[in-house]
Amino acid sequence: MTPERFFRQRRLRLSVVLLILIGIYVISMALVNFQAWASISKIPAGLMWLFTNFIPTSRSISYLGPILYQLWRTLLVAISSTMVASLFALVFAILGAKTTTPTPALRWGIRFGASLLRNIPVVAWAMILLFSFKQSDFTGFLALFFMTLGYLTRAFTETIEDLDAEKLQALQAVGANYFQCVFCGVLPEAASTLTSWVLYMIENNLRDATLVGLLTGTGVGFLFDYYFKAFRYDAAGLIVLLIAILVIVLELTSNRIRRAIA
Amino acid sequence: MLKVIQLDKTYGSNKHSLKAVNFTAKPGEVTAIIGPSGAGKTTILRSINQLIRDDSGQILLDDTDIRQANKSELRKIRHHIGMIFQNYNLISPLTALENVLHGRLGAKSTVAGMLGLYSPAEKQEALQLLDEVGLKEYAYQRCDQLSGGQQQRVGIARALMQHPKMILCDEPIASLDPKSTTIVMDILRRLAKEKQLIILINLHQVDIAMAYTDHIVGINSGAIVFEGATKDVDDAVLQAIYRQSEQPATVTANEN
Amino acid sequence: MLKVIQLDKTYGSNKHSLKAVNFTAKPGEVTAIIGPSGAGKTTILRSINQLIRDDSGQILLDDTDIRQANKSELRKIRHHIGMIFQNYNLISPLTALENVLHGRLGAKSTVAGMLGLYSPAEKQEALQLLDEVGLKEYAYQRCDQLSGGQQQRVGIARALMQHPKMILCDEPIASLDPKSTTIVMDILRRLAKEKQLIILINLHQVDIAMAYTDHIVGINSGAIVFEGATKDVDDAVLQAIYRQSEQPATVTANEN
Amino acid sequence: MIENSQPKPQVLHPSAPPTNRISLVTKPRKILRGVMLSLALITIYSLITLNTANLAISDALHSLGLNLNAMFLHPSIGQDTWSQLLRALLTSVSLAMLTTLLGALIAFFIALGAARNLAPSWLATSIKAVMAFIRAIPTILWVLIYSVVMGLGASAAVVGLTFHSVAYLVKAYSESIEETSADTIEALKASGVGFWPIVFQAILPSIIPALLSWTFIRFEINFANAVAVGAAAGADDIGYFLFMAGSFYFDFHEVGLIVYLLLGVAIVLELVSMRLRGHYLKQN
Amino acid sequence: QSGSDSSDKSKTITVVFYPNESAKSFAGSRTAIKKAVEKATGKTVKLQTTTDYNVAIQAIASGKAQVAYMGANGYIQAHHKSKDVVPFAAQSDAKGTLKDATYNSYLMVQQKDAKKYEENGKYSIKNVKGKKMSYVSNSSTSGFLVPTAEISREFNIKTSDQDKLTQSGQFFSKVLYGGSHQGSAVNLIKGDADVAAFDDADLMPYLKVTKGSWDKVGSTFTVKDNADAPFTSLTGKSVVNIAMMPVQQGPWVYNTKALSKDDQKKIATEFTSKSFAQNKQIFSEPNAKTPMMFPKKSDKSKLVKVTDKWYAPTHKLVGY
Ligand SMILES: Nc1ncnc2c1ncn2[C@@H]1O[C@H](COP(=O)(O)OP(=O)(O)OP(=O)(O)O)[C@@H](O)[C@H]1O
Ligand SMILES: Nc1ncnc2c1ncn2[C@@H]1O[C@H](COP(=O)(O)OP(=O)(O)OP(=O)(O)O)[C@@H](O)[C@H]1O
Ligand SMILES: [Mg+2]
Ligand SMILES: [Mg+2]
Repeated sequence: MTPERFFRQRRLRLSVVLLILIGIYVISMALVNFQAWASISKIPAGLMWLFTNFIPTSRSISYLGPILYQLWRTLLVAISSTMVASLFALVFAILGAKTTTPTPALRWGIRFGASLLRNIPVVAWAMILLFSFKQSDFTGFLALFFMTLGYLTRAFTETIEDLDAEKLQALQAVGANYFQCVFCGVLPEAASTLTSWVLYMIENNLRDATLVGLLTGTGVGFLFDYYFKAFRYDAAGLIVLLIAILVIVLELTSNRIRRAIA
Repeated sequence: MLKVIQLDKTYGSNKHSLKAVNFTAKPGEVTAIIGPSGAGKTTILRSINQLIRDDSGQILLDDTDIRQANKSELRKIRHHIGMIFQNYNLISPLTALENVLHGRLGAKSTVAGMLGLYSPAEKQEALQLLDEVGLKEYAYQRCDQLSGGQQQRVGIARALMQHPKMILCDEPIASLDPKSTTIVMDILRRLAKEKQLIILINLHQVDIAMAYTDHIVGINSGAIVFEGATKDVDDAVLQAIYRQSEQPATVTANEN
Repeated sequence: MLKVIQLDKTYGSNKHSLKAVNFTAKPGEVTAIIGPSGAGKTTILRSINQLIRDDSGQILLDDTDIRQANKSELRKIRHHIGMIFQNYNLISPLTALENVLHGRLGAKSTVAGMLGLYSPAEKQEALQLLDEVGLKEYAYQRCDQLSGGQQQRVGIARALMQHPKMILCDEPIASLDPKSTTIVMDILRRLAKEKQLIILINLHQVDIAMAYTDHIVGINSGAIVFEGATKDVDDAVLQAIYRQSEQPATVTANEN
Repeated sequence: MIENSQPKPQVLHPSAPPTNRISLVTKPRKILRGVMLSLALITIYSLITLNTANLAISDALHSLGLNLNAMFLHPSIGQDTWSQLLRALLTSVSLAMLTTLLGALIAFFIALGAARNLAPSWLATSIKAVMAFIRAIPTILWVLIYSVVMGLGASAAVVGLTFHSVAYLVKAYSESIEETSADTIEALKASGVGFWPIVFQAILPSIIPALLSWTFIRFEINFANAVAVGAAAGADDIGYFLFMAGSFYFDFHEVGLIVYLLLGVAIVLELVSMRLRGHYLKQN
Repeated sequence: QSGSDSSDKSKTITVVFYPNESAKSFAGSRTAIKKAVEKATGKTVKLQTTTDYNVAIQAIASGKAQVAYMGANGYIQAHHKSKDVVPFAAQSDAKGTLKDATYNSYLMVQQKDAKKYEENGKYSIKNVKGKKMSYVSNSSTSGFLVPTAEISREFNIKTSDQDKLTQSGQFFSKVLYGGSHQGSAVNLIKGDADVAAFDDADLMPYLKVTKGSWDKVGSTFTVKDNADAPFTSLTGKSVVNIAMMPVQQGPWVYNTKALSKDDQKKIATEFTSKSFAQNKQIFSEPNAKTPMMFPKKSDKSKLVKVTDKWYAPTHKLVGY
C-alpha cells in the first residue's frame, strides 16, 4: 500500500458514490420528466406569486379572532400528542437502541414498528381512523400521536446510539444495572438533544395540521383548508403568517431552553 | 487476591492484543502494569471487569472466576471494583458531585438508583471525597467545565465512592500535575494498605511506578515480559519491557 | 522570537485566568511552561495562536503582534505555528495519513484544500513523518481505532507537516510511554536546534522539563512566578511554582 | 486548592454552608423540570378538554378491526394492474429521490451559513427564521404555487417539495454542524486552514453519520409528501391511485395493497440507511 | 412542459380535469376526448388529472392549461380570477337543451327523524338550526356551496356571516365534513350527524329509491343490500330528503388568452357535434356496465353551447 494507491482508492470510492448519485438524479429526472433549468428559473416567479396573492389584507384581519382560537386549540393538540408520544418513544428508543437494547430481536421489532407508523400515508390514516373514531379532536390527537411516535422513536434511538459508549461503560463498571445506566447515564447525557427533539416535534405537529384538519374538522389546519379552497387567499396567508410567527417563537424559546439546560 | 490466568484477546481478526497473559495482584499492594503504547494495558484492565469480553482464560478474584459470572453476579462483582479511566468518562452534563455519587449506584435498588435518590450520608461522603482530591469548590460545577486534571480527580472520587475491594486505574495521573500526582498516588497507596485493597494501575511514568508501587507487571505486544517486586526492576528489565518489537506483529494497513 | 507582554485573560466574569503574563521564547530553544493543574497553561498556548481571544496584552512573533492581525493575516501566521493538543483533536473518521496531511491544508489553495488534493511529495513526506514517530504501520487506520498514545503521535506528525516556525504543545507526552516520550522529546529538541524553531511545551512532568528543555516558565494561578534557564530551576523555585494558592481566588460553587 | 500534607489553609471549611442538606438540584435542572412540568400540565389540560364526540370505544375498536382487516389482511389490486401501480410507485420514489437529492445539496450550503459555530450569529438567526417561515407554508401550497407558474406536472411537484426539504434539512444539518466538536475544528484553524477546507476536510467527515440519518429521514418524509400532494400537481404517481382508491372508491382492499407497497419501499430504505449508518459509525 | 409558454401559438394543448373527472374509470373517456381535440385542432394534446380543485382552477385561470372540464362553482372561481376563462359547452338535459341541465343536491335526515322536519305534510329545513350537520367538504359545490346557500336563504344569513355555518357551536351544534359525498352520507346513517348534504350522482350506486323519486322532496332512499364499502354494515338503513336544490351542470371551458381563436372555434364545434355525443367512450349507453364521463339519459343527450350568462344563478350563489 502506497499513499498513491490509497488515495486512488479513496478517489475511486468517492467517484463511485458520486456516479451513483448522479445516476439516481438522471434516472429519476427522466422518470418524472423534470426540467431542471426551466424549473429553477421559475423559482423567483413563484415567490412573487406567493407574496402578491397571499398578503393578508385589512379584511382578513377581521378573521383574526377565530384563527387565533383555532391556533391555540391546534397548539394544545400538538403539545399533548407530542408529550404522550415522547413518553412512549423514550421507552421504545431505550429498548431499541443498539447500545442499550436488552435483545437485538426487540431492536428490529421496534425499528420496524416505528417505520410502519411513519410510513402509513395520510389518506390511509384518514380511512383507518375516520370511519372508526368519527370526526373529533380525539381522532386528530390519535393520528398525531401515532405519527409522532414513529418519528420520535427513530430520533431518540439514533440520539442514544450516538452517545459515547465509553461513558456508559464507566457506569457499568460501577456495577450499575441496566435501568440505572439508562437513568443516570443515558438520559442526562442525551437530555438536551432529546428535549430539542420534543420541542421540534411540537413545532412540526403544529405545521402538519392538514391531517388534523381532515380528521377533526377543527383546528388551524381546517381553517387554512377552508379559506384556501374558498379562494380566500388573504385569510389563508394570514394563517400561514401566524403559524410562521408561532413556529419562530417556538424555535427561539426552544433554543433558549436548550441553552439554559445544556 | 486477583489471579489472571492465560488471558487471550483478539480484536477483530487480524491482531493478537493479549497473548496468554498471567499475573497476580495481592491485596494491600499497589501493582503497576507498564509497557509501551499499544501494548495492551488498557485491554487487560477492561478485561478484568469484563467491559470487553476476552476470548479465553480465567480471571479469579478471591477464587471466583469473573468470566463465569452471570449478569447479575457480574454487577455485584463490578460494584466492588472501582475503575478510573484514561478519558475520565464522566457524564458531562452532570455536576461533579453527582458523578461521584454514581459510585453508589451498584449498591442501590434499581428505583432509588434510577431516580438518583441518595441518602444525606452518601452526599456528605461524596463531598468529603471531592474535598480529599482537592475539588470541594467544584462540587456543583458541570463536569465538562472542568480541566482535564480536575475531571480525572472526579473520576478517582467516583471510584472511591464505591468502597471497592479492587481499583483499576487506566493512566490515572496522565493529566495531573506533579503535586496532584503525589496526592493521588498517596491516596491510592494508603487505601491499599489501610483497607487491604487490590490496586492495579496502568502507568507510563516508570519513576512513579518505581516510587509508589509494590509489584510490577511489564507487558510488550500483548505478552507479559516481566512480573515481580518493584525492587527487582532494573535497567535490563526496563529495556526488555520497552524494547521495540521487531515488526508490529501482523498489523497491516487497514484499508478502511 | 516570541514575546508575550502583559497578557490578561478572564473567563466569564468571575475568574482571572491569566494575570499580566510576560515571557519570552527563543528560536532554537525548547521552552517549557509548568505549573499546577488549572494554572492557565492551556490558556496561554491558546492565546498565542488566538484560538481564544485574550482580553489585553501583546503577543509578538518576530515583532508582529499576532493580536493585531486581521483574519487572513492570522491564517498565514497560524500556518507557521504547529499545535499539538492535550486531547489530540484528530478528525476521527479519517485515517492517520489523512490527518497528517491536514497539516498542509493551510498552505493550499481553497479548492485544492476542499478536495484534499495533495501532491505525491506531500504524501511521501506525511508517510515519512508517521514513520519518524513510529506509526508507519498505522498510516491507513482510522484514528478512532488508535490508542491514546498513537493518536497523540499522529497529532505531532500533523504539526510537523506544517513546516512550522513555532510549535505549541499542550501536554504532548501525557499519554505516551517513556520510550515514545523520549522519541518525541528528542524529535522536538532536534527540530528546535536544526531548524531554529521556537518550541513551547506545557508539561506536568518536571523531570522531563528538566531533562529536555532550555528555558522554563513557571505559572501559578494565572501569574508567572518564574522565568529563566532550566539550569536555574531548583527546589525553591519548584516549591514556588507548585505552591498552594491561599484561597482559590473568587471561585465559588458555580450553580450553572 | 489541592489539599495535602502541608498545613491546611484555614479558609477552606466555612465558605460552603453547613452541609447537612446537600441539594443536587442545579439551576438548569430546575429549568428543565419547569419546562417538563408545564408541558405536562398543558398535556393534561388538553387531554381533559379534548372533544371525543361521545365516542363509544368498543364500537370504534370493532369497526377499526373490520377496516384494518379489510385493508391489511385482504389487500387486493382493485381495478388497477400491477404494471400501472408499480410504474406509479417508481414515479413516487423518483420524485422523493429527486427532491431529497436537490434538497440535500442546496441545504448543505445554506446550513453552513446557519450554523452558529461557523457563521456570524445574525446571519445564522436570519437564515433560520427564513427557513422556519418556509416550513410553515403547507406543502400543498408550494405545489399550487409552482403549478401556477410552471404549469401542472411533475416539475411543479418537484420544486414545491424541494422547498420544504431545503428548509427542513438546513435546520437539521446546521444543528449537526453545531454539534461537531469545537476542538477538532480548532485544531485545523490553529494551523491556518481556511473556511472551505475545514468544511470539507474536518466537518463533513465528522458529521457524515448525522447527515446520512437526517437525509434518509427526509427521504421518508418526501416520499410521504410525494404520495400526498404529487397527485395534486398531476404527477401521475402512486398518490393518484391512493387518492382514487381511498377518497373516491373507498376500496379498503386496494388502499391496503398500496400501503403495503409504500411500506415495502420504506423498509428497503430503512435497511439501506441502517447499513450506511453502521458503516460510518463503526469505531469499535 | 406544455404550458410553459402560454401564448396563442402554443403547440400543445393541455386539458385539465377536476378530481371527480380524474377518476380511473374515466380513463377511456379522457383518451377519447384527447383524440377528438387532436383531430379537431391538429395539435398535440396533453391530459392532466389532478386531485386538488384549487390546482385545476389555478391552472386554467393562469393559462397554463388551455381547456378544462370543471364544476359550476369552480368555473365561477376561475372566471373570477381571469375573465379569459370562458365556458363553451355543458351537458344537456334529456331533451338536448340547457333548460334542465342540472343535477340534485339534497339535505337528508334519517327516516326515523323525518317527522321532526315535517309541517302540514311538507318538509322544510326550519328545524335544522342547532342540529349536527354534515357537509362533504368545503370545496364541493353540491355538498357544501349549494346547501349553505339554501340554508342562508332560509334563515336570512348575510354573506359575510356565512362562516357561521361552517363551524361547530355556532349555527349548528356540530359541523362534520365527510370528505366525500359517501362519507357525508355515512355520517348521517351512522347517526353522527342529524342532517347531511350530498348529491344524487355520487350516491346512486349505493342508495335505491324506496318512496318517491330522485327528483322529489320527501322521498325515501334505502341503502342497497349489496352496497360496497363504506356502506357494507349499513344496508337497509333509510334516509329522507327534506330539501332538494338543483345544481347546474359544470362547463367545459377554455382560456381565450392561451388558445387561438381558431382552435377555440374548432374545439367548441367538435364538442357540440353529433359525432361527439355518439362516441361510446364519452357518453355511456343507458345501461352500460362501466359509466363513461357523461351519462346518456336519452338519444338527445349531448354537449350544448353555453355562455357565462347561463351560469347567472350560480354566480348569484357564490356572490360574484
Ligand atoms: N476497539 C479496538 N479495535 C481494534 N483494535 C484495538 C481496539 N482497541 C485497541 N486496539 C488495539 O489493541 C492494541 C492494544 O491497545 P490498548 O488500548 O490496550 O493499548 P495501551 O497499552 O493501553 O496503549 P496506551 O498506552 O497508548 O493507552 C493496540 O495496538 C490498539 O491499536
Ligand atoms: N472555557 C472555560 N470557561 C470557564 N473557565 C475555564 C474555561 N477553560 C478553562 N477555565 C478555567 O481556567 C483555569 C485555567 O485553565 P487551563 O485549562 O488553562 O489550565 P491548565 O493549566 O491547562 O490545567 P491542566 O493542567 O489541568 O490542563 C482553570 O481554573 C479552568 O477551570
Ligand atoms: Mg491505554
Ligand atoms: Mg491544560
